[in-house]
Amino acid sequence: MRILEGEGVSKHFGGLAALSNVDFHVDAGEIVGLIGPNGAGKTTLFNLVSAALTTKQGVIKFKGRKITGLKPHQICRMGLARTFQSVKIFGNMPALTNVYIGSLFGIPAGTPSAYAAKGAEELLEFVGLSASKVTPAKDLTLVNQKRVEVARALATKPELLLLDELMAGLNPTEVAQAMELVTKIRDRGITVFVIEHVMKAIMGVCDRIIVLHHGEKIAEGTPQEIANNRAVVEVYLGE
Amino acid sequence: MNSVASIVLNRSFQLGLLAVILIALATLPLHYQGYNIVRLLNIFMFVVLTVSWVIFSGSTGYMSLASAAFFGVGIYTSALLGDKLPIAVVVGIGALVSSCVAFLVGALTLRLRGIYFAIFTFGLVELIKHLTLWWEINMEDRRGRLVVYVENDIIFWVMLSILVATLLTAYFIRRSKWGLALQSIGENEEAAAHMGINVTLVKVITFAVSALFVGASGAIIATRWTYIDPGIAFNPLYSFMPVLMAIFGGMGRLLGPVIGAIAFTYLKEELGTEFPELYMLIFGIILIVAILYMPNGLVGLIQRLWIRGFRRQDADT
Amino acid sequence: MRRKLLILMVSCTMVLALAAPLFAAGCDEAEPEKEVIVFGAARPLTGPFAVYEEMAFGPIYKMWVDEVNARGGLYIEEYGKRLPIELKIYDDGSDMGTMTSMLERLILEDEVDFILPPASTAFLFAAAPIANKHGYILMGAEGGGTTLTPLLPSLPYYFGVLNYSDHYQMPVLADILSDAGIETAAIMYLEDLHGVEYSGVAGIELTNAGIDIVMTKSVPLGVMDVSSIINQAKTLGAEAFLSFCYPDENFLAIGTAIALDYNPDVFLTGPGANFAFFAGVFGPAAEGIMGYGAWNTKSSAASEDFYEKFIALYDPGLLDWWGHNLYYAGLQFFEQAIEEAGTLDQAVIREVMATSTFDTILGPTWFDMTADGEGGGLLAEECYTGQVGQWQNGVFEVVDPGANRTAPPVIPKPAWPAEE
Amino acid sequence: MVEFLNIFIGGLILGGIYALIAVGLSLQYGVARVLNISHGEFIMVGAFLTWAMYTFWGLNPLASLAIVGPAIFVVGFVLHRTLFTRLRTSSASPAAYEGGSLIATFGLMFIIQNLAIITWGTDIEAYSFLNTGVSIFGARFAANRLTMLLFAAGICVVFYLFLARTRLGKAIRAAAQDPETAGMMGVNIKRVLALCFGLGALMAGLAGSLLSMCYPIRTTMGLEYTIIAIIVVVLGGMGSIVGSFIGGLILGMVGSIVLYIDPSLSLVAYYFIFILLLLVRPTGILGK
Repeated sequence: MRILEGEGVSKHFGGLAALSNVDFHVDAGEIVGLIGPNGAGKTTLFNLVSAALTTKQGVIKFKGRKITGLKPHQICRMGLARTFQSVKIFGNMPALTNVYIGSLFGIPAGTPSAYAAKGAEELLEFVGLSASKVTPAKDLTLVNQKRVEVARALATKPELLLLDELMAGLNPTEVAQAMELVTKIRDRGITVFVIEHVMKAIMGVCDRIIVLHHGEKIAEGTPQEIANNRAVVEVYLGE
Repeated sequence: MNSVASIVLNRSFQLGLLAVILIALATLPLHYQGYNIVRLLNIFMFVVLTVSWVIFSGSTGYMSLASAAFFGVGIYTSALLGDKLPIAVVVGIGALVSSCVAFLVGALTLRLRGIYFAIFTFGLVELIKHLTLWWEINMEDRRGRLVVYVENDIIFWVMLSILVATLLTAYFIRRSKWGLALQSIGENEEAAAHMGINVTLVKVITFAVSALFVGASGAIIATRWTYIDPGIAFNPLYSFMPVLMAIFGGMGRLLGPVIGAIAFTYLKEELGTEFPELYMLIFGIILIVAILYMPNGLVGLIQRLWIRGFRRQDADT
Repeated sequence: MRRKLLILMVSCTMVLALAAPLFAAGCDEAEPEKEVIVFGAARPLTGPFAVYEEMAFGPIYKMWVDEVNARGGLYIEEYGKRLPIELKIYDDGSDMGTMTSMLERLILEDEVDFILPPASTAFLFAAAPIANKHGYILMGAEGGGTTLTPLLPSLPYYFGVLNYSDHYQMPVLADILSDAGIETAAIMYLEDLHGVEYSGVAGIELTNAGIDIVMTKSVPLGVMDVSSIINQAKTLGAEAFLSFCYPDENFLAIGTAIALDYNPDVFLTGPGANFAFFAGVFGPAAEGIMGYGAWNTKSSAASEDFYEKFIALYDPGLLDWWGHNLYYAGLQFFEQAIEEAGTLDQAVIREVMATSTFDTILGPTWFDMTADGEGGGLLAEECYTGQVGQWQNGVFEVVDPGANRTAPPVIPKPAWPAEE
Repeated sequence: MVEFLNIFIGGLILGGIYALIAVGLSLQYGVARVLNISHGEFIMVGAFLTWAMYTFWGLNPLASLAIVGPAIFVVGFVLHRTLFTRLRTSSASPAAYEGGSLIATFGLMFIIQNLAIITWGTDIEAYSFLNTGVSIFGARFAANRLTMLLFAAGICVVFYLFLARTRLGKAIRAAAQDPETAGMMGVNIKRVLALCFGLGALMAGLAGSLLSMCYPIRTTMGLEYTIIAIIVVVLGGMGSIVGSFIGGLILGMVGSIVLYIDPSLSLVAYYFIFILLLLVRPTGILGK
């Protein structure tokens, strides 16, 4: 089943095309990677999917329903959550509250607060942060802030999770933990769409990879196929 | 000490104390007619303005300088309708009209951030002022209006009711899911939107709710001023004062702005009457010293001294 | 826990601090023997209206208090002795809310014996009902106007001193202009109470006198350029240019008229031209400019004395040829009424003021009360020393037709001085 | 033609005044991050110094620029080195500093105004200087206003060249872009910020000097000019010197046109444009 699909998605900033005519899809249960050099339009695509940006060109469908034109909060409540390339946490709130807010607002009917609080604790534990529940989020390390973001996104009970550069700036051990986390998320029945620069990680964890370059899709396939794709290798080596 | 503390901290004791204070205040005009009625109602008014400002701006981080616009709308409602309807109705209408203005303004402008929002709202006050002025002069061939006379004790009771409503609203918003949404918008608006919070709706409605109280207090205080015109009604002073008072008191918790407004109003009046020639100088120095040495406002300072005092006490025992 | 305790203690302290004066006020102390008479006022020491305190009523009431105290004070029969006057002045910061509160504070908390008026017409309007409610006599100083006239019957404690638009400046101006054969006039007015009122009254009075109003333009407070208005008046060839604004705009209008070489036969401005420093600012260009007023040292011997006393105390540039003699006369009247009443009871004094004639620097002075005598009053027309003034050879001459005139009006006014 | 010139040059003059009033504030907010509510007080002090020197010593107002400017610069510089530097280092975040400095400038406004009232009183002062007409292609203008325009333009050009061409100017612009990086690049950030604040005050002082030639002055007039300055700065884009100049000119032109059509609408028009622009282009005409 196609949980997310886009047809002819384009976005211009001023005269510059950040994305031109990109078709893509994500199937339920998959882990799909989105890669490409800096400025390829990866985050733009995520922003369009999550409605942080709007475009009139192209159609994006989530669970078969057209979502272009909806507001971010509506998309979130439909079951599509995301994290951010540069962390956007609620810095002065405790880590737990960050997650709690996700479960409180991210679900259409709303969650009874006691239940939401319990869920939040559980999710913090899931990302390995049960020790820092009351720490203000801004005092956490970058890794842990990213984990808070993941837990917060999970708290909205998504069916599809967009992870934007979860592993950037992490050391090898932390990358391994993050990879494990991504797999664990999928094991909870959540489809994952990731942007990643760490090649080793993305090759290891993804079922399928989409490659963007200068706003256009230049390749798509299994990690194996991508690794052997000439256009992709050129883009990366030619840099 | 401990037993006293436990009594003082007892919740029902606190509620009881609040009730006693409220009853004492509410019955005051029955046996007292002096100037303290006026002094108190001025203080109430500034507490209302400040707390209303904090309800929206304190948590979302959008610094609104529109208070004077909502206040002025209330004042004008009173001037236009004061002699036609009972005063309570007039106050209600003033509140609603202000709230509608805030709703419109909010819907239009809340995408402006930071200093731009502040300056926009400030420009708005001036625009409304000059439009009213232009309207009065060119369409009605007049300037200014006399406002219906109302007894001080009635004004006092109305203002007290507005104050109680404001404080209750602020308190419950702070403790509610809604307050959490506001706070997360202040922390990071984009993330809040992606967490399923309808940020536009939350902001606009809160803005409109906060304007309710400002408009209501404008409508009732206008009756004390007896004569108003656009320059008097839309005085930018009433935009700046709530901000100063909130920062002066400290915005961390609800008590900060309340104490800030009380202390500020009291201080300003006493200095203005004791040292009329020098009070601005003294006041300016107090502001600067406050901002240099009390980064968390008056409440922050008291807290620091308190904790220090406690430590010493602990060390003594 | 500590925090909550703290919050609670702080709030209790504040409540106590607020409550303390209430209880203090509740305890009646034994009335000490009366030693001074306190006059209180909320005046704009700061803010945009502060100029009034410095140049209008401010210097006059201070001067008067010093003079009375030099005589040993006011003799009050009730106490059988002279009581010196003490002033209690609060700053209203030019803010309406502060002014009304300060006024009530003076009356209710400080229990002053008498109040003096706040500055500006709008503030006077607001103060009059408050004073009346508490039964305090309010002698108006800088301000007055048509808006207040219909309220007079309900304000028995109000006594207006200053002359204004239909009381009787504009009718007199219309006479002067029609006598001189002026046929067209252009009006520029400020968008405020003063400007709207004057342009309205002038429109009626001048039209009745057969003068054609060829232009009426309003300007907002803070206008920074009036050349388009001056140019238009010039193009229309208006023989009289009337600027019903405050000094900022009036000075701008004169400067612009000079620069644009618009020299109408009559150039009249509202507040600004009536101050002595005006002649210093504009030098020879002040020649022939008219203003509200008016009095000068030629008006009477008493005026001459008053002038000498004033310049001995203050910068002569601060002198106001419109209101100063009226404010002073008002205070002289008030003083005599209090002594005549022999008590500090305002109701008694009010009756004396409403029914008596006293001698002041204006000569015999009395107030015209509303028809039934139950309302407030305005200074009688016969008491004024003049309604319109004109600068002639450095003197602000009274140019009204009739006995007040100190010099005939110079119409057309001399040309602006040649370029240096 | 004459009417067009009246409106056009009239607009230039007004625009020049507005630009001059605003440039200093733009620098103070754009670089030093202080939204200086006491800006108008510096204008007022400049105006009164010039008036006093003209009235008591007969000093030509244009010559007094050379005294007023440096004197006010020193005040601004010292204020920043003491008060604002301290505030900046003790503030938890840039936003907290902006809020704190706003309050501090409020305090300054009260202090300066009170001191001025003690010194000069609250009455209106004015003097006549170059109050004659000058004819340009048949349209007449006041000589003092044209002089003011010329000086305003000259001062703004010199100021712009200073920022664009000199080493110090480049350091200031670097600090405006990114104070931390500029600090690492060897720019003495404390001194540069203080310099900016001082220069902003200097521009305010000069504006006051020039204004006093054409308008009556009062010690209580400061806030009115601060408000105009804020509008112009926002219109032009915060921190952009050229933007302030353009913002001032636009406001002046609009003002001149509206004054021609219906003077009573001039302020309404200002605020209307201001609000419209903020809605359409919140960062101002030249803002980033």
